[in-house]
Amino acid sequence: MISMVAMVLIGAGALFFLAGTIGLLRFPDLHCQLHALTKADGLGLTLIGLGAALLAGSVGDIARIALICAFAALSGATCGHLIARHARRGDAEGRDV
Amino acid sequence: MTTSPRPADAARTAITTTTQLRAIQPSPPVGPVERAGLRDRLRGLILPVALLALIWSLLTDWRLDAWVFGLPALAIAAGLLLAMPHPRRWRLAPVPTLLFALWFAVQAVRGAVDVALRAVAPRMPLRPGFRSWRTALPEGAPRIVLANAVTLLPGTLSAELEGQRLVIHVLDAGLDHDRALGDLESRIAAIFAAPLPGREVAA
Amino acid sequence: MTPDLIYGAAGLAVFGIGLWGAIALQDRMRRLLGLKLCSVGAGFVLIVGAWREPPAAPDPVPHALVITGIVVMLSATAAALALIRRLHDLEAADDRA
Amino acid sequence: MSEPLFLFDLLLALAVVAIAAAALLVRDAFAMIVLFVVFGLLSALAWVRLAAPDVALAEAAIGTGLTGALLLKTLHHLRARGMAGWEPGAAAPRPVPRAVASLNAGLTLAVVAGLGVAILGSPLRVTGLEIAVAEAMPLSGVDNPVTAVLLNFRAYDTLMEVVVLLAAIIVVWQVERGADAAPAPSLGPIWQGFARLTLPAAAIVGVYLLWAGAEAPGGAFQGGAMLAAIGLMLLLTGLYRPHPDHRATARLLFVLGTVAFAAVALLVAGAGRASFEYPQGHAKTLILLIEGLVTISIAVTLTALFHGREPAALKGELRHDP
Repeated sequence: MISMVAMVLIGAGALFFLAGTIGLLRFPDLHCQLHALTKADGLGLTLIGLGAALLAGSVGDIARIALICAFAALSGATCGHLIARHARRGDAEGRDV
Repeated sequence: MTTSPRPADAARTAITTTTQLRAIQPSPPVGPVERAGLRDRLRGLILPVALLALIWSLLTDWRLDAWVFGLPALAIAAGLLLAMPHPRRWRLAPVPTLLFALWFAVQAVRGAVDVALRAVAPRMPLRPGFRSWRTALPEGAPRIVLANAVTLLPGTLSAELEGQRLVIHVLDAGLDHDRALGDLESRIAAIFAAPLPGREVAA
Repeated sequence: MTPDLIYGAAGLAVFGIGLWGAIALQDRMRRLLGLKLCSVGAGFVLIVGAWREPPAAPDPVPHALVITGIVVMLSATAAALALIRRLHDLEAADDRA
Repeated sequence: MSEPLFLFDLLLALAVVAIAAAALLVRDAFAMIVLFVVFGLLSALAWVRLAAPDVALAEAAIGTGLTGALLLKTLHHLRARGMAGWEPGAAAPRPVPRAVASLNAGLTLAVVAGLGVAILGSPLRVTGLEIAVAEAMPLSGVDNPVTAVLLNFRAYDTLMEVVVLLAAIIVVWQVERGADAAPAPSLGPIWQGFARLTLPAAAIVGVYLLWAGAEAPGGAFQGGAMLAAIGLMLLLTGLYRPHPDHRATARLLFVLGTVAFAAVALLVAGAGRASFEYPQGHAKTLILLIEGLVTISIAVTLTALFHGREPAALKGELRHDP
């Protein structure tokens, strides 16, 4: 039963990764692509992490998975911000010249 | 910055440099720690170091012999914390924090579903644009939490945080984001027990 | 087709691509990247050689050799990149003179 | 087709080969580096599949992460000084005579064909040294066979590896001298909040990787690479600025690992044993001591390799630049 739930979670996570990748390929500009990457892939990783935590054997493993998910979400948001900031500043400079 | 200052691009280079200078100004100065502040800073280390010690124990399955390496690791981490410019310390209100975490989890799922549906929809409903938001939150951790939370909310992505001004990229410029942003802001203010004076929306 | 055959062939192909890049390309950084690809390809072959059918544990000695190789390759890359930067600075100085 | 992961293996292997080719052929140098990083991460994934997690960690952290950072730094250096051929959309390189190009291709094909015959001709999946390693494991002092090989059975290799790293930093410091005047980029308040949370945790994880190497995947090189990543962040954000006065300390830290390693070997040899035949019961202590000091050296050396220039005062020193 638990492994069934875990499989469903991991499958849903993979679907979000797929949707994020489709967004990366289809969206017209860099900022929209960042939306797809930060949000969809972040949730995808969290779902896969939840599924893996259900299958994990020990508290230590679950803690490790939780740490990975937390830091991945944090760095996803931060990297998204930094890339968007850099791209926006580059655009602004291009317009000024 | 990977711009390429060819001779022809001298003007562009000059602009890059001024942007950098302007950007460097507001960052807090990194200097020697004053004696009076040192005790306060050391006290500020207690909670982070305790948290890191907990992480170390979890990683090593509470084994005691691991502390031979755990203590140097904590020393490095504490040194890094001391070396970084220190922000103001905030006291978190427990109940609003918990409420925010639950609300935020739901919003993050909604945001991911929203962008996933937009990505796979045949017509791809996008009306991207930038908006500016003047935040009433105090400087430091509350604003950083705001900017990072905005990125995971449905349809919004923080693109710049400069003083009070938060520039947001939105997927659908036709939607009313002001209400969602105001809601988010008051929730974050509750976490940090920060007073929120009357806010206004910038153009 | 077992994993060792598949990845062995992939490693050989990566090695070949890297070797071709190192001798046929003109750009210095690309040549260096070709050598790096050679080292990864060799790593593939060694790791495939160490692999055993799942219940059995792999041979750790090639693994240790590949780790050593990765660190040595990084050292060589760092030195080569320093030389590339220096060469370029000297060429730029010549052009100005 | 009996393998359940057959399709996964096939797709991953094809992706690795295709991205390797694309990285060499793509026009834009920045895209080249990005593709190289993707290539390295996919290779690491394949190595996890082949039951080599230690190697995959080392490849991801050192072979891909730090190498990618070095490549990006060099690209930034070249572009900042306007090197022709490095601008996006630059002219194609000079054409090569067809005879030379075909000679190159033929030579490569011949070498690869020879290697292929050699590999296919050698028996696959025969027993190698794993039996010998498994028998000696109880004596090694650690429970991870890869660490046992690296720091006990074949410790000579590892000592020489640390020396190679030392040689690399000597070369880089000799080739490039002078203070780095480039201003640190300003990354804004979001970045500072991120660094406050992440860098201390990265220190904990780096040391954990070192400690875990005794019984699980990890070790001095993986942990050292993680700590070096913190050093890179400190350099990039200007939180740490190299100064000529720091050179003595830096040199001391560069040689610390090598000296400790060699000293243990000499002391053990002085007690009438072979150089790396650690005394019974002290193997684990000695290995962890060596690993700890080697990790410090690796972290500092890798950070210095990224920084590149020796932080030297330019006055009174020989400079070839006009």
